[in-house]
Amino acid sequence: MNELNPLLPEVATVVEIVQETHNIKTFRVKLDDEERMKAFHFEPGQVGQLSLFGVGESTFVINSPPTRMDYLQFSVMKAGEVTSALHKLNVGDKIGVRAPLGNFFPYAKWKGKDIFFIGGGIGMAPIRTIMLYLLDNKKDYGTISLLYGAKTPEDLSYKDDIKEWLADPNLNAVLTIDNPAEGWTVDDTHKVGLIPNVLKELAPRPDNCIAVLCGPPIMIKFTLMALKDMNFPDEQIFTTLEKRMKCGVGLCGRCNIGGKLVCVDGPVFSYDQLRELPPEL
Amino acid sequence: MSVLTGKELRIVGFLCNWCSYGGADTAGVARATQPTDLRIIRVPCSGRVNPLFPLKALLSGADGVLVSGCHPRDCHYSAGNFYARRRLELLKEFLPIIGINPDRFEYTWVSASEGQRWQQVVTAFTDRIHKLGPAPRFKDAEPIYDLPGALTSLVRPLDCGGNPALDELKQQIRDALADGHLHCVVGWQQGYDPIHATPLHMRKPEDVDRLIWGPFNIHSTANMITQLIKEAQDAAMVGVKRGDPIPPAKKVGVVVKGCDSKGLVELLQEKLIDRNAVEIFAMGCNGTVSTDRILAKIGNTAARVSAVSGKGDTLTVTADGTEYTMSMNDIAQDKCRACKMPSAKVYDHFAGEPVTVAEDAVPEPAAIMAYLDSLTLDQRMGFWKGQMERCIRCHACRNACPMCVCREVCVADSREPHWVTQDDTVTNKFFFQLIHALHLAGRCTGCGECNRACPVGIPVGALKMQTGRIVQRLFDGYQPGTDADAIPPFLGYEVEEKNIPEHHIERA
Amino acid sequence: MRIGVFICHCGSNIAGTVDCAQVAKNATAFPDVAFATDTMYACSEPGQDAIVAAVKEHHLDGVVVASCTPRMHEPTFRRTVERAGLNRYMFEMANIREHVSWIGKDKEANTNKATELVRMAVEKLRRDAPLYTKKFDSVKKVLVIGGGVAGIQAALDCADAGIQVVMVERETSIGGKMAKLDKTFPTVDCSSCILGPKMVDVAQHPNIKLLAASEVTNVSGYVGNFTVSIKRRATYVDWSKCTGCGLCTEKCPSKKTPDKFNEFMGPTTAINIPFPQAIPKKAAINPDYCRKIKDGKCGVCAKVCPTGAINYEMQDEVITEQVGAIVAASGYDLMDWTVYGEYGAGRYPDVITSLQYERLLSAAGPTGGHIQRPSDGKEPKSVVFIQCVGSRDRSIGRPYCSGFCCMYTAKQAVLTKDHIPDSQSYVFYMDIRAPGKMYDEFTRRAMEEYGTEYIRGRVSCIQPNGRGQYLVRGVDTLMGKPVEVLADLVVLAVGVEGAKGAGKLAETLHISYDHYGFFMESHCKLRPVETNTAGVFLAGACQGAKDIPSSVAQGSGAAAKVIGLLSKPQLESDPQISVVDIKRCVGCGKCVDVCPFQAITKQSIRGEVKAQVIEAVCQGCGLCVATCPQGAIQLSHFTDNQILAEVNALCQC
Amino acid sequence: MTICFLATEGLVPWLAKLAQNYRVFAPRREGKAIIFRPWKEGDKAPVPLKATVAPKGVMFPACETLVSYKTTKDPQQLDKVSLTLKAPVKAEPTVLFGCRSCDARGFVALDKAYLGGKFKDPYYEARRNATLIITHTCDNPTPTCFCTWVNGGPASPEGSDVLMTAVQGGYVLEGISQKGNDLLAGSGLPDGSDKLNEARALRTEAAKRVTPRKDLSKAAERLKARFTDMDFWIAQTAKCLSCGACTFMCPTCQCFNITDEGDPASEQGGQRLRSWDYCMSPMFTREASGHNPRMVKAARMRNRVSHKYWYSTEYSPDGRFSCTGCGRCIAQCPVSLDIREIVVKAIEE
Repeated sequence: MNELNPLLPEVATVVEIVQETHNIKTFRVKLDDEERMKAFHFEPGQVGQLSLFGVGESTFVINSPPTRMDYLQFSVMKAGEVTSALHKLNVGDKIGVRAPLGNFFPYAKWKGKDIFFIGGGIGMAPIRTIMLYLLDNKKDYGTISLLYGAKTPEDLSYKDDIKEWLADPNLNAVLTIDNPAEGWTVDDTHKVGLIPNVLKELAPRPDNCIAVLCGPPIMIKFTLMALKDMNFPDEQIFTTLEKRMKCGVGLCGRCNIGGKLVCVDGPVFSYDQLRELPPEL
Repeated sequence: MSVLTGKELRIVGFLCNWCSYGGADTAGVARATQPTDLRIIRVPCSGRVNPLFPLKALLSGADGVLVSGCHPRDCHYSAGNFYARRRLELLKEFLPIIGINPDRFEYTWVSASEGQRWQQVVTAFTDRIHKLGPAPRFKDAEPIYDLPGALTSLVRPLDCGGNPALDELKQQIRDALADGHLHCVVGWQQGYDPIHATPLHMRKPEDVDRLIWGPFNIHSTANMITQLIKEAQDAAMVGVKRGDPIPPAKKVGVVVKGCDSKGLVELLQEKLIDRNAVEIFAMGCNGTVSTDRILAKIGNTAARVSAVSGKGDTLTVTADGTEYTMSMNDIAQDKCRACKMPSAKVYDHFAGEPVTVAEDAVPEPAAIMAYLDSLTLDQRMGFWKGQMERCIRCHACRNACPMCVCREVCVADSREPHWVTQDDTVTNKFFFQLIHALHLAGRCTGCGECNRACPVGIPVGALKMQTGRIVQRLFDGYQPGTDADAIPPFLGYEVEEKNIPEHHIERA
Repeated sequence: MRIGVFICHCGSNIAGTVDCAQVAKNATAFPDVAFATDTMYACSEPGQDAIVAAVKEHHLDGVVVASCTPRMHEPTFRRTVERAGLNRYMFEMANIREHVSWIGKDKEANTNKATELVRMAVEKLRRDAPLYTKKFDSVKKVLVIGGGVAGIQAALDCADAGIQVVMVERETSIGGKMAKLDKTFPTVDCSSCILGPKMVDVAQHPNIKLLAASEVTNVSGYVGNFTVSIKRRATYVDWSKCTGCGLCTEKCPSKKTPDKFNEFMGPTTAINIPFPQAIPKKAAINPDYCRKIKDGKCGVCAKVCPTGAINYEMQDEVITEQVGAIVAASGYDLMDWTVYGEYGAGRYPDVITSLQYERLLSAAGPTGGHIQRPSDGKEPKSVVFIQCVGSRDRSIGRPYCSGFCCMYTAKQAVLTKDHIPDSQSYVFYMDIRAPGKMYDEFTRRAMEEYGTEYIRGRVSCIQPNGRGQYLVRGVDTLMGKPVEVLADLVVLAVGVEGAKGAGKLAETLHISYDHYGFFMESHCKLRPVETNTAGVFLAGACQGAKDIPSSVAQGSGAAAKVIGLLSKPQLESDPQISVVDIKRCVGCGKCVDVCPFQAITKQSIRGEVKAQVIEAVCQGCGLCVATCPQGAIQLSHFTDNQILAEVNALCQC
Repeated sequence: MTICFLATEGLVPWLAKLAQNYRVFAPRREGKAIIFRPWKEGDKAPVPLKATVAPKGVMFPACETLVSYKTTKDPQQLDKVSLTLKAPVKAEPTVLFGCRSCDARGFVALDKAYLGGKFKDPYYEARRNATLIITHTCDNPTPTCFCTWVNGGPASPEGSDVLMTAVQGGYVLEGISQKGNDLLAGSGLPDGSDKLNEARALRTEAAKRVTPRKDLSKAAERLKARFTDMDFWIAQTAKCLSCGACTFMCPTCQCFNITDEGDPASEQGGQRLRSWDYCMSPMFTREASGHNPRMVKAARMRNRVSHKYWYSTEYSPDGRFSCTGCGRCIAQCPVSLDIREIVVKAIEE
């Protein structure tokens, strides 16, 4: 971040683009100022604002972990004007970056606990950063599990990563898709079914376990219900919120839920924090 | 890009692909020498030319704009140029009110075979623009901040006494509400002091007690109607599952003055509301007031009004312990001074006797129009610049407009299309007002709510009045909102337009 | 984006008055332009190859070509960029020839203007999106409007190729002007002998449906799928019963009916068959002169008709046909020559038109092939032909040459001598235009073998001399002295114009026409039978004055185009059509109200009314876009933002 | 505290003197409106009335450039593009003259929003630091005024650098802040201490004319309880037009939009603009997906009212309302919607 002016982006260059799914692309970017890139520090869960000048700015989680700093990685799902324009970028193009912004996963408090990650669709992006970070610090944590679901096999992002994750002895990764599909053989790590149902099947134990879930609102809603059915306490459930944001630094006033501003007080909230907020998601 | 200094002026042409663009090609093939100023934008049809394009060009530095299409009856798309003719004529006649010389805008018809004529058109138009010289720029105009204070005479006597039929009206509404077929009924109640009324949404019979009728019922109830119908539909959908039959929504009741009913009729004309979705409660209107004029009479904008009473033409206001009497002649709203339709013609219930105005009564032109007409073109540009400087873009004018149904998809907030930017230059702010005015051309019922809603008192309604004058002249006195079966003029055409002459530029 | 800009010299056509290299250099500064160059002929094979190569080398994703009018080469370059692997709609053109280099000589101004036009094209291209065509079925049927020789040729060629043909003829018989001619130049062979068999072929061809006494009243739809309304005039004779025996015409008492076929050179009967070789050979009643229809008293024809075909109650009938293509072959008419007061303005009975003279020459004509003066029936000994009456005459607003008058006048002079060996013909002419095969030789024969006296000069007046003859005064410009000729008969070579009602027909077909009623072809040289309306083609003199060989050639040309079009299994739709943004649409239906093609309907999406474009029906006029207040409907490739970008490229103060 | 006396006829010369070193904003009449405009020597004396629009635009303009951006191509290698960003954070010395106490207190609320959080707004901060506020204490509270309900008053010194009170023959000027005292000390104006009592008496008189105070101390608590009472909010909001008049008039409304206007590749480049936005607009929270947490206007009104009388009390260390009771949102509302009525009803009903 520019210390003097939090609204002034830093110039960055797109160094690599990965087409993840038909509507998701991953951008790897580097700040042009090498010194600043070297000094860049962030925590898992923090977000950045990407600027495409002439079009606008939009918020994305930094989904590369702080332990791997060759570049900053953002995954972008095509939805509105900015994301559509981002999808037209080429390697070498210039963009603006304001990062890191927002709060982060309280991983220090999770030490010694089992962690169960649940990612749905583009919600895998915030999971990726914290999960890789914890895997890089595996000694501090108990069992780390991942349930990652998407509509179809084609809608799963991070396909190269997935291979590694399935092979990683430190991670219990399970993938699921909504409906049976050709070439998708159901086994211990490949399931068919909606995330809440598969979750119930996997039945993680709530004691000493942190559940981290990210995904579309409808998935969050039903997965929360499933977790509550499994007796996960509110304070052990974490999620990230998305709101329409503009400034990203707590000034412009639109991402509030009650007196909290998602851009600075979030995006990471525990479920007990959420329940304190007015019901206005 | 800039024009070739000293040699050229900025002239933009919009040419239909099939006729005029071809005509320009034919001229080129014939090596028909033409001035070099013109830059041609190719469009499929003159009907594609939203009048806002030429207007945008003229506001952004064009010295002249020329639109050319196929001859009437010879449109590649049958009727595009018929629509274009009405819209472009509107634009041409609209321009003077904002201080743009209408000679800077022209439209004509040139076929693909008329290369020679195209040469003549371009030569004559370029010559005309060079004679006019570089166009004055809006941003350079000398601002005028003053507003005319003149009052026009009343077209009929106004009255601020109570309406004896109010009890009848209330009973009609109570009965209808008790019957249960209404979502709610919109009317007026007293606001935070006796000279400020505020809209009232009656949902239960006892709410009707608060209903008032009189000179303070200034708000248009037509404005609320589309949203309330939506609300009623949403209410009916509560608990309905996907695939279930959609239950009928309750009707929305609305209490109307004559002017409010025009808004409803225009909405009916444009099929924006369904007649069966509304229940109209009408009563004759004896005129409403301008609270600003009352406060001016008292001489203190901070006056605390404790009571008002009206009798005949005289209003007595008690403010800060003093009684002030004033005549409706001095305090009536401008629109009421010229109103010829004090009673709704389309209604379900009418309380009391309709108020009428003599058929042959001729209202005086609005003071603002007479004032603008008295200014030079440069002064008019300066006037709008001065007024628009204080616009804060709150869009109260738009949201108060009964005909503005785009709401959250208004082009003011859109980037696709990107007609207006968020930049608050006076030109940009003004352009939004021009869009509003042209969107209301042939639709504006003259309710004046845009003027009244403007918190900083910009007379934006004058822009719509200008379109109203043009529409009346072009379409034989057409008045929007008076005939639910009439086609709004810019959604229709005549093959022979009796009041729109053909423009022969080349003979100029 | 990465845009490539190509500035075409067009040899010296553009480069002569535009500094193309400078324009290319200027273009490098424009947004997203990654490559810019000038090129000698962009449309040539090496020119196109260079574009393809540049797209690949510079990874371009959009191309601007500044050259001639897009109406000429836009399709060419769209194919070029497609060959380079781009979507063909990622292309824009700047017209720097017809709109710049050809209309002014100021190189500085032209270069600046060309630069700006390129700038506009770049700005528009930056907002282009790839578009994809859709395929649709077409009706394998063609409508031919007009049964003259051009229409006949087009109809026969199409029918022979297996395409169904509907031929609509306004008169009660096909044949057109050619059927009225006695002989044809330069071979002086009999007109009806060569046309007649073709007319019979039309009548007998199983693929041709002939609708005579009919007119096209409405055309809707689009290429491949036109819906045509045809009004069949009441002829008061049931043609399914009429055998063409002619009994009715013999007995008809109303014998003073004007004879249109014979150019009003003699009367006919109220019920008649226009000429012996008529196709269809059916009788028709002229209701304005029929005593039964006018006064209710008569009914002779009904009595004598052996098949009971007469029906005085017959009404006009409207027929609807679905066709995939249309050939307009509506031909020509003579201009109204009575504007010439000096020629008597029509008051002198023995001053006639060349077409009337043809009827006098014709053995099937009102005089049985004997040349007789209309005034007194006498054989004329001195015949004066005046050329260019209503042609090449700016003073009455007719600047063009009617093309074939020189030739038929020579023919008529020859025939006059044949008919009346002791006659003398005089021809007043401006220039002799005889550029066809054997044409000049023919005019020479008229002069040399037949002793026709050719006088180069205009006739200033024709005056009756009071003794049944006319004093024709003119100037012999070769001799430089006034000339007077005493004439028994004066024949005017009246200039031609589009057929009566051609303008209305053009409007019905949505094609362009000029002041003179001639239809506008798509390109004067390269697309002479196409119009700018896809699926509508031109044949014969409706496009401009043409003699018989040219009309026949164009009839075949139009037929070739129709066959080419309808032989494709499916047609491709133009994807430059309107698209609704349902997020912005409020369902007000204004677009539905104004659409000239009923191409927009309302649909309900989750209980909300939204507009919906019927893709195959939308023609891309953009009227809806200009109507939608919130800009929720946009025309692909002509979006508001694209036109605004062009405006902004020009106007930024 | 420096106290000076400024004679009525001395006002314009004094402003002229100020205008030599500062941009001076003062209210003037335009049509029916009173608007803060740059005051130049030669202009008439400012209008001594509450302006139609709060003067927050002096610190927080209706539209300003946050970042100018422009790309430049390397002429030798057209696809090599560099991007230049410029952020014009600068402020000229400014005097805001003739605002009301409610206006000056508005800046205290804006300070909380823009300068009190994790990130500071440098644009606002620069202008705030460069601006001196001379407040004209209120002598004619209007029927819509309710400054006393929200812990202010017609002569509240909060947020002001100098308080100016009209007395017989002129004005009493009181230095409130260091900046204000310094200005007065260097002004060369005569001492006005002797008129201070007269000024105070007039202020007390003015305070009495404010609409009688209602107790809003339970507002936050009651609004919290009301949050899910949708019927209440629908009934209160029915007449609202969802326009931005109330928020744009408001001295404390802070919300803004950020939009890029202009093409970075064009000759003139483009600007990232910050412009006033209003929470009553349905666009305000609509997400790209179409999801909108505050789709209905009742939810938007609930947010606006709650923000002013509940949320702000949570994020302000002193628990203050984000409302100064200026009453513009009532007086200028096209449908005369009365926010006081909503809050009072929320508390009382």
